[in-house]
Amino acid sequence: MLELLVSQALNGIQLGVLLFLMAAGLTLVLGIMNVVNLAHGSLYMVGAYLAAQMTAVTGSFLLALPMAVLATLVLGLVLEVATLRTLYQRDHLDQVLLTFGLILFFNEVVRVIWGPTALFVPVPEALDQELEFLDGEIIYPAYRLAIIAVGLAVAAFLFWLIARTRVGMLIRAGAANRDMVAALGVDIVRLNTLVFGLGAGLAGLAGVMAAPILAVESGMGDGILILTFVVIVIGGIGSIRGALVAAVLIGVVDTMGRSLLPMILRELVDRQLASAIGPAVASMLIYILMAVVLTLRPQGLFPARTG
Amino acid sequence: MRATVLAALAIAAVVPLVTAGLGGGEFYLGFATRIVIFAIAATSLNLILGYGGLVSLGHAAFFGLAAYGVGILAAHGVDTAAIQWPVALAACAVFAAVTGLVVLRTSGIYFIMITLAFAQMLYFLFVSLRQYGGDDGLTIATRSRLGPIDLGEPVVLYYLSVLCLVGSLWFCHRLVASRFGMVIRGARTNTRRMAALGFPVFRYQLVAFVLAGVMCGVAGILQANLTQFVSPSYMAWARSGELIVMVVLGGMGTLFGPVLGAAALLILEEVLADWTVHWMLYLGPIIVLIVLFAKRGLIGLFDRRSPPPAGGHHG
Amino acid sequence: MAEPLLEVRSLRKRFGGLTATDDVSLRLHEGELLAIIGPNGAGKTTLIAQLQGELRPDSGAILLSGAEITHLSPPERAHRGVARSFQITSIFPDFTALENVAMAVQAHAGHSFRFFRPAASEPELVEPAAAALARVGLAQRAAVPAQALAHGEKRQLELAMALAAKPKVMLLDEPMAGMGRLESERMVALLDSLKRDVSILLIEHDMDAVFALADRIAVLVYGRIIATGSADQIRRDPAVREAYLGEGHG
Amino acid sequence: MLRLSGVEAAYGSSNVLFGMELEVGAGEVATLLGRNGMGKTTTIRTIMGLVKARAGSIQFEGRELVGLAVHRVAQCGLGLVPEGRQIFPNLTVRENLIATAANRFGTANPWTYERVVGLFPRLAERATNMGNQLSGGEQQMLAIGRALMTNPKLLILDEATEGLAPIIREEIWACLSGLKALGQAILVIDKNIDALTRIADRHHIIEKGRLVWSGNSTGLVADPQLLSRYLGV
Amino acid sequence: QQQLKVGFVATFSGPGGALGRDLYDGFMLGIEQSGGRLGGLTTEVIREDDQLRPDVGLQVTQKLLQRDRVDIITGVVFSNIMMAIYQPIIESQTFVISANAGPSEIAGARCSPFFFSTSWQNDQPHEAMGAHLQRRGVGAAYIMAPNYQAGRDALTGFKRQFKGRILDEVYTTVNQPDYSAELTALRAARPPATYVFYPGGMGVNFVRQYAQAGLTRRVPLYSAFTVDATTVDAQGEAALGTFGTAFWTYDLATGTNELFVRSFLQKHNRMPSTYAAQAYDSARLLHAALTVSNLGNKDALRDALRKADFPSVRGPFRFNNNHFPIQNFYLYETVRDAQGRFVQANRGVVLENHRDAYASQCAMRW
Ligand SMILES: Nc1ncnc2c1ncn2[C@@H]1O[C@H](COP(=O)(O)OP(=O)(O)OP(=O)(O)O)[C@@H](O)[C@H]1O
Ligand SMILES: Nc1ncnc2c1ncn2[C@@H]1O[C@H](COP(=O)(O)OP(=O)(O)OP(=O)(O)O)[C@@H](O)[C@H]1O
Ligand SMILES: [Mg+2]
Ligand SMILES: [Mg+2]
Repeated sequence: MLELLVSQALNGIQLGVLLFLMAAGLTLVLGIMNVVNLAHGSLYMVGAYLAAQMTAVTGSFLLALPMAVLATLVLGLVLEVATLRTLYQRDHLDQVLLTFGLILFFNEVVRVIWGPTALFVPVPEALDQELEFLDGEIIYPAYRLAIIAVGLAVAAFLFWLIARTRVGMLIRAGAANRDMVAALGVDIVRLNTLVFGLGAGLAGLAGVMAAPILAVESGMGDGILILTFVVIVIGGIGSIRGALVAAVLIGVVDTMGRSLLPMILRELVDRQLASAIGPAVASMLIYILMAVVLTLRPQGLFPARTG
Repeated sequence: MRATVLAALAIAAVVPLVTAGLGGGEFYLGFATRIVIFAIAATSLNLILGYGGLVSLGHAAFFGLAAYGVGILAAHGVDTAAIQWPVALAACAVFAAVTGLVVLRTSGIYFIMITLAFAQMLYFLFVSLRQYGGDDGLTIATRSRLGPIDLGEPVVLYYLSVLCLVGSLWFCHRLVASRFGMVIRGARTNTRRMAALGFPVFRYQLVAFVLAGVMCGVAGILQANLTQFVSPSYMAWARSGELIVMVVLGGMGTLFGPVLGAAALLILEEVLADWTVHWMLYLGPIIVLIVLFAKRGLIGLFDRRSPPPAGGHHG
Repeated sequence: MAEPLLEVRSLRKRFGGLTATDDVSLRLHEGELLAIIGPNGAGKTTLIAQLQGELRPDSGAILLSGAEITHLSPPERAHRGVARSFQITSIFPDFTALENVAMAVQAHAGHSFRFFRPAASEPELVEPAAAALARVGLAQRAAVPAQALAHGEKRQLELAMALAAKPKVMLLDEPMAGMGRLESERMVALLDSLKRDVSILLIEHDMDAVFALADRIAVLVYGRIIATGSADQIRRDPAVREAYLGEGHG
Repeated sequence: MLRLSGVEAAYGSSNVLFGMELEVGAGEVATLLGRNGMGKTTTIRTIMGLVKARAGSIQFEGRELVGLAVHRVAQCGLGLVPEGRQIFPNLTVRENLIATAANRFGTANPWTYERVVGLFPRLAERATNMGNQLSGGEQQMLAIGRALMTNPKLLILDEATEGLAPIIREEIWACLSGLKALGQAILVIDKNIDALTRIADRHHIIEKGRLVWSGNSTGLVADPQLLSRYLGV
Repeated sequence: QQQLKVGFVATFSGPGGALGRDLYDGFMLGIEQSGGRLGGLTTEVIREDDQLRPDVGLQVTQKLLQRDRVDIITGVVFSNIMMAIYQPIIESQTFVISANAGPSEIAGARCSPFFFSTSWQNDQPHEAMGAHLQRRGVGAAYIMAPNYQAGRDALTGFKRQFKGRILDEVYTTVNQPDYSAELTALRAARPPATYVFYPGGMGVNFVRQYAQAGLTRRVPLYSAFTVDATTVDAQGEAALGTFGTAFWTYDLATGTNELFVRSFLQKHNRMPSTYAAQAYDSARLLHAALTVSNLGNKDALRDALRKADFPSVRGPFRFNNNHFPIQNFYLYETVRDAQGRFVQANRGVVLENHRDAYASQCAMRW
């Protein structure tokens, strides 16, 4: 039983870390730049497709990884310059609408280019194995451990960037008052473009990392986008720390809920009923969690202290 | 204004005549009915979103809930509108009131997400309800019986929908200018000040939330009668998103914007999908262009005088 | 002495390690204008926020006409006659000046669950609103959206909104800030004329205005009241001169 | 140093500035006076590029500012203390000061964090508090400190003493005098005409977006008509 | 009448789009085999995308019925779409030939003289796998499906034939991307066999993660609609050695099938899927029926359809009283063929002339 719990906790953390990669980018762009970017999920998808394409071309996932991340970052820059830039001053909902249009576009574009069926990305050879712990009681795929490691490294980098550097301060200041930052001599436009690029790159990284374990297909970004929003809302918009905590929380709760809830229910009520309500409740679990968190703390767990 | 309204009414009135002239008029009439129904739903969302600043990403829940109200009662043999409709609307009101108590404590993006959460819970509930078809949905054998009025007649259903839309618009029009409407609009921009002035803002927003939910329920009832079918996909989050798109596309916080938005989106989808399988490849950029160039939504293209919507979010 | 209209008993409020209001007791009588002065960050705004209900005190009591209101919400206090103007302008930017004030009238006029009658055509809202605007000298700007008003005009609007609610007590947080000489003087005259109908708690750094208007002055420093008295007493108080006035106001 | 000629500006369709003129010489303290709503702030915003000038020219050290992006204008050496403070609510006091700090022209004795909190000790006490937790007056000090830390050639203060205690206000005037003594050019808007006449070299009075009078302190004090007519004093 | 108008409703956009494409390509190939003329009639196919949304499906169906006045409606990938559009089609007395969806209600109580299926009733492939494991003497199984109607039907169908112990019956959220939690629990249960139903992208995720967790080697994976021609390229080696059941495989040695597979490969440069095969048969069925009857006489057309006198790619084919096929179900294994492609190789008949479980509830007799 303990081994099971440990394995499930690892699963939860891994899912959480993947969510964190997404949430970090989105929270930067939303919380800090105050832009609602629904196309964040599309960038994730594009990252995964590019990983597939470049793995196929170069024959190496490890080569494809930086290329795909970079390409997604550049795509993010292009998007920002071409469309979103004019919308910073406008209502959130204009941004919602515009990026919704982008979702439709990207979902279709990848189908036109790569066809409607899912693509294949192999797990890099070195990581394509199961690691055994505790005398084989716990078996865990090496690649998933790699995802956890990458996520934690990114988290550390972001903490440092946002909290400790001048760039981080300027980014936060720009979120509160663009005009004032500019009036003090900082090129806020370029700063925002860079932040958006960073966010896009992170989404791309998430997509690339997910590609070997998930189906690379059109629309793969939509579901995770919603989950990502759940994460940043629970964590507190604009807070990297909140994103990390909430991502892992969501990952673990979702995983534990899916695996333990049906078991527990079966102890409590009869099997028929348990199999009827178990899965339903398990799929609602993260939403219930969000509702509870926001009821108790309407600004999320770590409200970024904005005005 | 008055002239525009009369013209719009005239157009709405002659639609059945025009479609009757086309080959396959019934389809076009059905399509027009669908537009009208979604216009009602979008108008109801506009009430809280456009005027109240409450961006709900769970509004389709009411649409689906009311449709299920009709469907489930019909499945149990209750098909008179006199029972079905009040029950369906009451369900919406209760759901709005209960969730409103929680969601209205939050604001901004938090509000968006928590409304989504409740809608998703309802969605998963109906997906799991095997008795009522679960994810496959529920076919409604007969349309609601409404006294001597035969909803099976497409023209009748169309006119009823138009009537409901006109009613909703009129209601909105009066509401936003009324004392109540002033409070709702004031709370959108400065909740703190509202409280200092002496308004228990929460209560007003809750009432507005319930009103909007019920109005959306009307659309759901009509939709159930139009399609004679209801499924959880009616309340999927993507539908709620689409309602937002309609409102913003048309022009939020304006009376006719949502109607225009609903018509534009549905017609665009229809025309493009008719023309190519890759219709989303074109719809996406069209939406992007509209956002970039029609700053106040489509309605801004028609009516240059109305004031620009006030700044961004405050919260 | 008659029962004070507003009484504050040992109010205390802490923010983390900082005690922003430290055992403050005050009495405001009917028809009186009490000015509170004090250095920046002394806790004046914090005090007002507690009186209005936006902040909850950690301890102490607030009484209005003898009845305790310490635990009432801001709207409830507003209904009992407590109005506030904000130090940092707080208005409805997309409403016109008139509508802004009409909102305030409406709040005072009781229930607002009227769904049909257009508020703009209700004389009982519009007329008092127009009167309040005229009183602060904004009559000509009634139809201008509030966001298009100049800074000083917004301050006037802010006051009109407080006025329109026909309050018993007005809590005014630096109403003169940002006003030119002329406007300040007009405001002084206005407050002077109001004094008789409504009790005012005034926070202001404009000493000319304070000395011209105040019946009594309380000096707040680091959350504590260090002196209370008439204008002359305060002017001469060395502690006050050192902490706040400096040498300029002899 | 700074010269505006024939500047016009508008918000949407409503014109606010009609051929505005203004001049600040090197090392000079200049003022902009006028009643509420006459366009003082708009003039400043137009100089900074926050409002687009529709006509006219704004020269700073011989360089045309009209058409430059806001940050470029600031980089030319203009430091703004805006009306309404506009400090960054989500940054700590310390971060507010250092985030945009710069010494673009290699000033020998630049404004640093230490110097600024030396000027406003209250800020040192609140160094780790968020901007929005400060009292109104503390925010004002912060806004001044923030502008100083960009080490501008021309410091622009729009109602910078608003909401400050008299004793602090005196300190700020003293500070401005000190800056002037160091050769700092300053453009200031304030309603304390007494203080301004003490330290300023040149005054501009504007009415409805037009310059109606300009001259030195002696001229201003000598003509009480002027004060009562345009400033209501 | 010289013209035949066919309305083709399927999901073309979104994640389900690959299935719609295969149906469509298969159907069009079937028409091509008769020189573009089904039963000698110039054939026009009007394609409509239901976007996997019942209300849109209904709308496009109404367009086909009312505006385009089509003679036949076919296609239809998903059951919930079929449920939404079924009633109006039947009421308008238009023939509908489902090329994929086969919900139980339509096979049972709500069967109709205007509805025909060239695929299978939803439960059947699962019953086949249940029967196979039962026959192999597998004592226990761990079974999984998404938590929606088709998923629940699938496991019900499986259990109808499989009498061994069910170690656990797990329902996951629809379109859930990650199965690590479920797989960990599965490993802990140490089952002798796993049976799953994960169509489309879910199948890609599930099968790959199953392999990555090292489970394929330890616990044999049986499935239906999880590993097929539309998913196997993305599953890659993870799909090797897994088993499935279907009414058809590409290597069935019927003459028609060889022709079908060859021409499909030639035309589209990819392996045909079961979806393509079903739709191809729809076209062939129509061709045969229209050759001996005509559109004007619905009764005659129905009789002709019921005879199903056409060479099906699957071999023996005839209709049950509810207009669902009586057909064989085969076991297949995913292997790599000589050209290195991942394909589903036929491993023999599991159920012969199988009838669905609901036919008895259908009142229709003929
Ligand atoms: N939310 C808060 N959290 C922490 N500290 C706060 C908060 N609000 C106010 N303070 C601190 O409390 C003290 C008193 O603030 P307050 O706004 O009451 O001052 P004030 O007397 O109104 O000053 P001013 O005249 O400058 O407006 C200040 O030091 C301020 O920084
Ligand atoms: N954002 C705006 N939109 C429209 N009009 C505006 C806006 N801001 C200011 N105005 C108008 O421009 C005119 C000049 O305003 P400005 O703020 O420049 O005046 P000011 O001289 O700085 O006044 P004050 O002393 O009150 O700060 C005023 O009539 C004001 O109503
Ligand atoms: Mg204050
Ligand atoms: Mg100004």
